[in-house]
Amino acid sequence: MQTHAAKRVEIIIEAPMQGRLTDALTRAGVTGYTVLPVLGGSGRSGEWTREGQVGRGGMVAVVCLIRPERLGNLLDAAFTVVERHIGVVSVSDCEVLRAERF
Amino acid sequence: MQTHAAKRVEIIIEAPMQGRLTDALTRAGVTGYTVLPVLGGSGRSGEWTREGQVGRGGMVAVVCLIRPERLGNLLDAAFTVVERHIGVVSVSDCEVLRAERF
Amino acid sequence: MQTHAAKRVEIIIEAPMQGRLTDALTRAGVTGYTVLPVLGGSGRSGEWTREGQVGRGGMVAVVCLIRPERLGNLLDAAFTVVERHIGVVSVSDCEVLRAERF
Amino acid sequence: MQDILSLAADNLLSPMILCFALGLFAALARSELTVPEAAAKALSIYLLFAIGFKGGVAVADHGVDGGLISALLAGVMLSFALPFVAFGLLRGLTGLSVTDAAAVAAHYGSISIVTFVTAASVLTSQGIASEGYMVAVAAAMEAPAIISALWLVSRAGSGAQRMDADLWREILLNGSIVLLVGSFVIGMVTGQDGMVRIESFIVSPFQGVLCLFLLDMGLVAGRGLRASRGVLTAGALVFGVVMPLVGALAGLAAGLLLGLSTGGVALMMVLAASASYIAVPAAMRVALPEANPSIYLTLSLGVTFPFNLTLGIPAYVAVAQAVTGG
Amino acid sequence: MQDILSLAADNLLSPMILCFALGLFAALARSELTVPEAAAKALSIYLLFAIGFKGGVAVADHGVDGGLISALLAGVMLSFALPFVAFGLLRGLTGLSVTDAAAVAAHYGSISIVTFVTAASVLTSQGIASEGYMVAVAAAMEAPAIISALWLVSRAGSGAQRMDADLWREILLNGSIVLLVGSFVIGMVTGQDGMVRIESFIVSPFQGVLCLFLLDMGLVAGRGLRASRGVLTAGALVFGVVMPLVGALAGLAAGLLLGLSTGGVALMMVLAASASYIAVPAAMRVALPEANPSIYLTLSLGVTFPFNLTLGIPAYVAVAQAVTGG
Amino acid sequence: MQDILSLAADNLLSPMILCFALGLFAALARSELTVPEAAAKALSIYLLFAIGFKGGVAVADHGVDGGLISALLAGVMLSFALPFVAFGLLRGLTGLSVTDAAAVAAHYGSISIVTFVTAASVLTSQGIASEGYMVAVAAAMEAPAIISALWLVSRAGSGAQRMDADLWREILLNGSIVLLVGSFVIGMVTGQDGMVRIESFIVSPFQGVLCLFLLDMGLVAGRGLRASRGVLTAGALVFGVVMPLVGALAGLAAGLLLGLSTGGVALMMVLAASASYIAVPAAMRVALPEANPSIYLTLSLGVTFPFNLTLGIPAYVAVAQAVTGG
Ligand SMILES: Nc1ncnc2c1ncn2[C@@H]1O[C@H](COP(=O)(O)O)[C@@H](O)[C@H]1O
Ligand SMILES: Nc1ncnc2c1ncn2[C@@H]1O[C@H](COP(=O)(O)O)[C@@H](O)[C@H]1O
Ligand SMILES: Nc1ncnc2c1ncn2[C@@H]1O[C@H](COP(=O)(O)O)[C@@H](O)[C@H]1O
Ligand code: NA
Ligand code: NA
Ligand code: NA
Repeated sequence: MQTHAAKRVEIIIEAPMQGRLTDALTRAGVTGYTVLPVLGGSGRSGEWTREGQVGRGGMVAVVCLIRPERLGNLLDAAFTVVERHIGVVSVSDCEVLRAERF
Repeated sequence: MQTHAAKRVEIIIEAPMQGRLTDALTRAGVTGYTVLPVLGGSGRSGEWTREGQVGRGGMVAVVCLIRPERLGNLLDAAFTVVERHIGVVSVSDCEVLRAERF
Repeated sequence: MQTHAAKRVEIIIEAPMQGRLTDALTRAGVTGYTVLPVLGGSGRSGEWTREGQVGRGGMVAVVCLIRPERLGNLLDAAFTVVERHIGVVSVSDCEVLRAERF
Repeated sequence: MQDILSLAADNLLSPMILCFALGLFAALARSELTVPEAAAKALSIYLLFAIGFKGGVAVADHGVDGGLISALLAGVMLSFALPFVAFGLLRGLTGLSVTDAAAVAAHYGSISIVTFVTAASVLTSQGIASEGYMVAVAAAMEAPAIISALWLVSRAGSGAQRMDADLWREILLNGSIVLLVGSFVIGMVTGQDGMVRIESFIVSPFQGVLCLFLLDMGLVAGRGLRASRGVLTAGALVFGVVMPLVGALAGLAAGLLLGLSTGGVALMMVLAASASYIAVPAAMRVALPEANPSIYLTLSLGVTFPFNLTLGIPAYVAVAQAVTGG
Repeated sequence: MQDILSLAADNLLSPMILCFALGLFAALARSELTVPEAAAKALSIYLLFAIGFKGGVAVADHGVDGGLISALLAGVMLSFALPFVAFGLLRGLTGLSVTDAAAVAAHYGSISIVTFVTAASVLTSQGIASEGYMVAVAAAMEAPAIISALWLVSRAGSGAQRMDADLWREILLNGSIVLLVGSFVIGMVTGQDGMVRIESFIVSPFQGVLCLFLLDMGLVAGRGLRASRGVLTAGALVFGVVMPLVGALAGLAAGLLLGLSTGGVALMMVLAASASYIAVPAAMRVALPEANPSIYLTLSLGVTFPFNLTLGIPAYVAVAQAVTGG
Repeated sequence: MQDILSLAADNLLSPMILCFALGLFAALARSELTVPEAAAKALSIYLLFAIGFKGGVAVADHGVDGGLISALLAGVMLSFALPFVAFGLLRGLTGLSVTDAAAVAAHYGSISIVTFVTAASVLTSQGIASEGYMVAVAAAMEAPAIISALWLVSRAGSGAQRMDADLWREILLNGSIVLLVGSFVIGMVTGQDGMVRIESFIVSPFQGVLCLFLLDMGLVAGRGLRASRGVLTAGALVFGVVMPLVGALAGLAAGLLLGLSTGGVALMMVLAASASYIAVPAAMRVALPEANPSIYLTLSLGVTFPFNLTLGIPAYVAVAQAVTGG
């Protein structure tokens, strides 16, 4: 099966910022992303859990597969949104099927 | 701690296809997988979100850790299911504890 | 954008063990982690799904980004908790933004 | 005519329809108001259970006459036949591909249980009786249309349809069919004894629950419309309001042939006029993945569902009353 | 006997049991009907709150007599003792390892609150009174059995049990104990005044909510049975119906010794006869991870729970009536 | 005084407050009792819909007098003004940074709809009437405080505020405002006709649903308190109980100036005294990300909310009665 080198970027960010992040990604030329729910976590700003929350709090994980040459753009875009906010960004190498989709 | 080289395959696929995918994986000799919920996403077929949906729509992420030598089989199996469908497949290198489990 | 080498550890574990795992991680000097919900899966102990469950069953995925030099500690800590339990641990290389956070 | 208008006004100003409108407005204005998926599913389980159970109790009260069987048969035949009409209309009115047109056609042969539930509650509030077994007819009409659509595609040679045994099981045992038929049978078996026990759960709060559910349907429909701006051509829009009228006429004919009561005729019209947006879309994703989901979802949920809810139901009820003299 | 049979038939044809059967059928037929996890948890919170509150109000009405304390003690003792009986039976009837047998035994010493709730609602619908504090007895019986099971394992030297302080807290403050005891106390404190305020929430719709909850229990039990075909030997199956009968006898003896009312005796039988499938499984995953969850879940949820629900409860009620002359 | 105390005791021993206390206890004792997020959101949708609808029906019954407009204006002005008072108090009482103090101040200018709902249900159960349009006032008071807070920050030059068009839309069309105003309008349009249809859904079970919701609020507040031990200084704690009293006085003045009924004055006091923990926190995360969420959430949800719920509401009601002679 033919695979193609790509990057997998995972951004864990506060839910109220999700729309701003995905808008910024789209502007940076990202063609797709997937949003996963997050149950809870811990970091410099303490521990939290989603259970019983009523508001639009909590965090989400945004996963984005892209061609390696677009990584710089994506990270710049993500950074402007995440910069002043709680959240983490990680990047790993991967291979994708059907490269024409990215 | 002793670790062993493995592959992490992540398949994002339409929920109605989940059973067909995991059946195909099992037939291809995969011994385990984990299904994660997906809140929403965007791709060539547009943007979508899970909120308020009533039917069995949306997507799921299937994560599968396998021995490197089984990757070809797994991708072939996954591809036959995903081929005509919305979805993405990515593969990355990883290390696992307790290799006897895979 | 400046990135820094790190490790991404993903631990899929039974929900009743989640607190014990994150406590052990914290004791091992881990500064952050994120917990993702799991819908279902399959492994040596069979297939299961979260739907309709009433108790605190099921599994969760704990994702942890750390500096490479702390990996050994983390795996030791995770292993003592996971050892006798259902679950899988995988590690992959990644790059993170804002290294001062880890 | 006067009557139809005042009935329509009554319907349009009911809390249910206004809740749907609120949801539509909120979604189109991009408010972040959302009903959690789990809550929406729980509400739909409640509605299906309540409507099925009540239908079963009604049948237990009045006894099963031959009408049940013939109504089931008529429903199945309508569901088989309507996709052909829809397909013809679509090929005439729009430039949709065979696959897309067939997928849309499957939705219009099948039914929308929420439209049915809303119509049933309009009938109740106007004191118009209907056959309890219409619930079973609704269940029977969910699936046959899918077969017609797949046959249309295979005849055109475009895309192998994939009707494996798994898909059959998924379609015939999909959640809403099982729940509707199951609770219908439970209602039939337990009759008034069972009803007394759970009446204050499934009867009194019913319309209120329906309000919240329609709020969510409005949100989902509005989000769908927003996401798929420009997907529908003018021809497709026309289809979205003409097809329910064609379906309603077919339902009217069937209802009169069967000799149903006024309420029964109205419900048969509603079933034939409504389009699925739960069971059929899932089946299409499996069997006709090449068909574009935005098209069929937007048409059925964004155009036909609101049309039936607001103008269709009062019109069908009024016509049924006029024709049956009820 | 005549009476028992007609009571059993009545029970089997109640909407609740039929809903359970529907769920079971849907899961075994692999329908994709599911109740969302969040909805199932919300329903169980409702049921626990309602049953606890009603028990508390009943105690407030009748005053706390000495019966409360002695019934609590009896419940705790039963919960401690029954695992030993279960363990002995299992070692005789099945080839289960010490660890697996002990884990199963813990479930049968503990209780199933849904079985209790169903029995309470059967009593209510038959107009049989019972002590309000039986709810507190139910809560008290959840945990002790776990200790007996761990002691059985440690005695056999197979696998160090891990009863750390955290686990103690988790067991004693598990969600259902806290909610049951908490709402019991709230009911006791607010009495009829509080009841008037929330009656139309916790009393009238109760049986209807129970229907939907049992539908989900049927789905969960059915999926469990399907996933673990072949896990249970014939001996284990026998245990799954014999053990509740043994438990019920022990509960009968305790109820008579305590001088409980007819309803109280029946509920004591139900508690002793039922097996946990929420609190104990979670505790076992932590304390006895080597025990196979398929075995204990399938037995308690797939065999004993349906048995109690369908045949057990009417039998226990009938016996309690015969023996107390109530 | 005697009256206030007995009213407070009555309130403290109501099922609602006891449920809140139970949740608080469970969370502080680290019980794993939790209400699923989806269920909590569904309950809040129910409460918002019911309170909005009932307010609208009340207005439909009594006609819209000029009072609606002036009360809306007064509410908006209070929401604008209170953050300045809160900011001043915070800078005096605590060492919070400008950003943190401004963020907290925004919460206290805005309102807590659950506090409002609880107060409304206390009034109902005491037979004290209030203006139906107070629901609209509540909606109008949600957002203005945010603007004052951002102005405070920008004036101090610390941190550029980011009020882009998106944020405006999110704040003004946030879920609870849309639902509250929407259901208020629906209630106004459908009036008693609509009420009759859904009364047994939104009126009778209301207090029971509120109990479960407050149980969850107790859990969330307790978890918050536990997670942020040591975050609050003594000065901040003092602020958390003094500020609601200051707010209540301002609300009292406004209510009297407007010539509201006894219930209306009490509700105006409650609105001014309460602090937001849904809409404002989300806005602050976007607009003032540097502000520490533990501080504002712990103060508003962990200190002021319980204070208002237990002692505040009965006190405000009693004062309103004394002052208006109602
Ligand atoms: N090292 C980490 N690994 C994984 N997730 C993290 C890590 N640090 C922070 N997070 C996630 O990001 C959220 C905010 O982190 P922080 O900004 O450090 O408070 C946490 O609640 C976690 O969900
Ligand atoms: N580049 C990508 N990175 C991450 N997820 C993607 C990407 N492209 C598509 N997806 C996911 O796959 C779904 C279907 O994609 P598509 O088939 O391109 O419409 C989207 O809704 C996303 O959830
Ligand atoms: N190879 C695998 N890849 C991904 N997830 C796995 C794998 N094996 C096991 N799991 C997950 O871990 C759970 C328990 O596995 P096991 O201990 O093998 O029964 C499964 O239900 C899956 O969710
Ligand atoms: Na139709
Ligand atoms: Na027992
Ligand atoms: Na305020």
